[in-house]
Amino acid sequence: MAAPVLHVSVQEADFDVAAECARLTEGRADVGALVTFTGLVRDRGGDVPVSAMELEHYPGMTEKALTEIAEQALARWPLQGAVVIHRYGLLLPADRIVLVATASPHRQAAFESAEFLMDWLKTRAPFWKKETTPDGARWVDARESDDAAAARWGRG
Amino acid sequence: MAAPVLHVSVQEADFDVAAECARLTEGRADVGALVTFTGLVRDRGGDVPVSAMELEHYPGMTEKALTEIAEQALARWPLQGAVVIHRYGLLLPADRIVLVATASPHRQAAFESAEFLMDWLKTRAPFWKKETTPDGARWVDARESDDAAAARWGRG
Amino acid sequence: MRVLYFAWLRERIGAGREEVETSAPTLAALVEELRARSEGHALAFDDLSAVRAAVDQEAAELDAPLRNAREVAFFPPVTGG
Amino acid sequence: MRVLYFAWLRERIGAGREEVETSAPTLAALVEELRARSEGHALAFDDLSAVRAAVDQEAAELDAPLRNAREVAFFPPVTGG
Repeated sequence: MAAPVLHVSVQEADFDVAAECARLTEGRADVGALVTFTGLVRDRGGDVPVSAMELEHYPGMTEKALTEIAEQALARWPLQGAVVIHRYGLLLPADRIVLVATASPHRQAAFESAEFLMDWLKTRAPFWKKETTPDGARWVDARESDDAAAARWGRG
Repeated sequence: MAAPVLHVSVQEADFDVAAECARLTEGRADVGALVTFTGLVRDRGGDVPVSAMELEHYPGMTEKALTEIAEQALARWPLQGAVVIHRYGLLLPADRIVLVATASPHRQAAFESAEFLMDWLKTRAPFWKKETTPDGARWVDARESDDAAAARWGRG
Repeated sequence: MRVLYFAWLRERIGAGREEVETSAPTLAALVEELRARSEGHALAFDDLSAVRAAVDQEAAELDAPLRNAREVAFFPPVTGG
Repeated sequence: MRVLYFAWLRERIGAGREEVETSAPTLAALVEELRARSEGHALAFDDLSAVRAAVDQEAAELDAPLRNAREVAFFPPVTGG
């Protein structure tokens, strides 16, 4: 198997899911399973309407953290490639926030590694969300369920 | 929550993953998580080169089976929609075979239901694959691992 | 009754579809009648552990009753996805 | 040493970045020095259970040694994805 494709990006611009998938499958015929996860801005946070979301990150550390997370996935599963893209800046409801895509000969590895990437990204990548609500802006609290989800993969 | 989107198709033609995702997200801002699984024709079956794949199905029963499988997913997870598309006919290596896409407010439901759809589809949808190899054409054997994967979701 | 065959059952029998007059009470009894039709039929139903069935487009076990079924199908374990 | 603040720590302190002369041996000791800088700093570090840190862009516990760190960052638990 050729060296796996690894593409990580932290960007303000939107991304094109189809183009990112093509990175993993184009010019080869050995991929059997391609999984994507796209995270989107929701127009509610719990019961509160959300009109905008500001995503702050830690330039420098963010790229390193996402690359480490992607390399962990490539080390743990037989993947032909992984893409991790995370946006920052001002986003509106229905905007895309994050993309994870994984390619493998078999579906279980593609599914598991995509879930792993999202779980680790949620707990290890230095991003912070601030929601605009009718009562003003508020920082989103971290969720214990995200820590629990990440813990099932063990330590890296 | 509005009635969930349910789109099932059995077709010879290729599908457009981005357009199918748009079915689940367009015109709304309450989707937080969108998962897709794309199955592709591989150029090998085990150690044997595969130059083509013929997909036979059971017209009439196939559509019913896929619809039942999708309805099970909608009943078991809080989904805003699910898409299941399966091709038949003559396919070549790297061609898309199957698409499953699920949308939910939360990522766990989107991931789990997409895995469920694939596991059930693999064991319940009436499709049969015939591979063309250097030694001629051969029917692909069902895999016990697919039965085991489907069994973890219980009976429907 | 319409009987359908798929994949290698279709190839062994040499047809994807036939009309059958039967009063077989179960799928298993129907299989016994079909076996006698030709060498191809006998070969197709040689190993029943590799045969699955549907009655009126719903998956069914071989001991399932046939009642007033209009369409029965026989095929190998599915391999889609 | 460069000290960075993110999210509500940045807002409470009123700056995302400052240069700090310190010989603090650990992150916890550095936090004590920073607390004394202003009311904003004291408020930002009021509840350390809500504060996470990185040393030279690697996640670190508050009892981690600082050694020759060039960049330390403080921030709330992350909420990306």
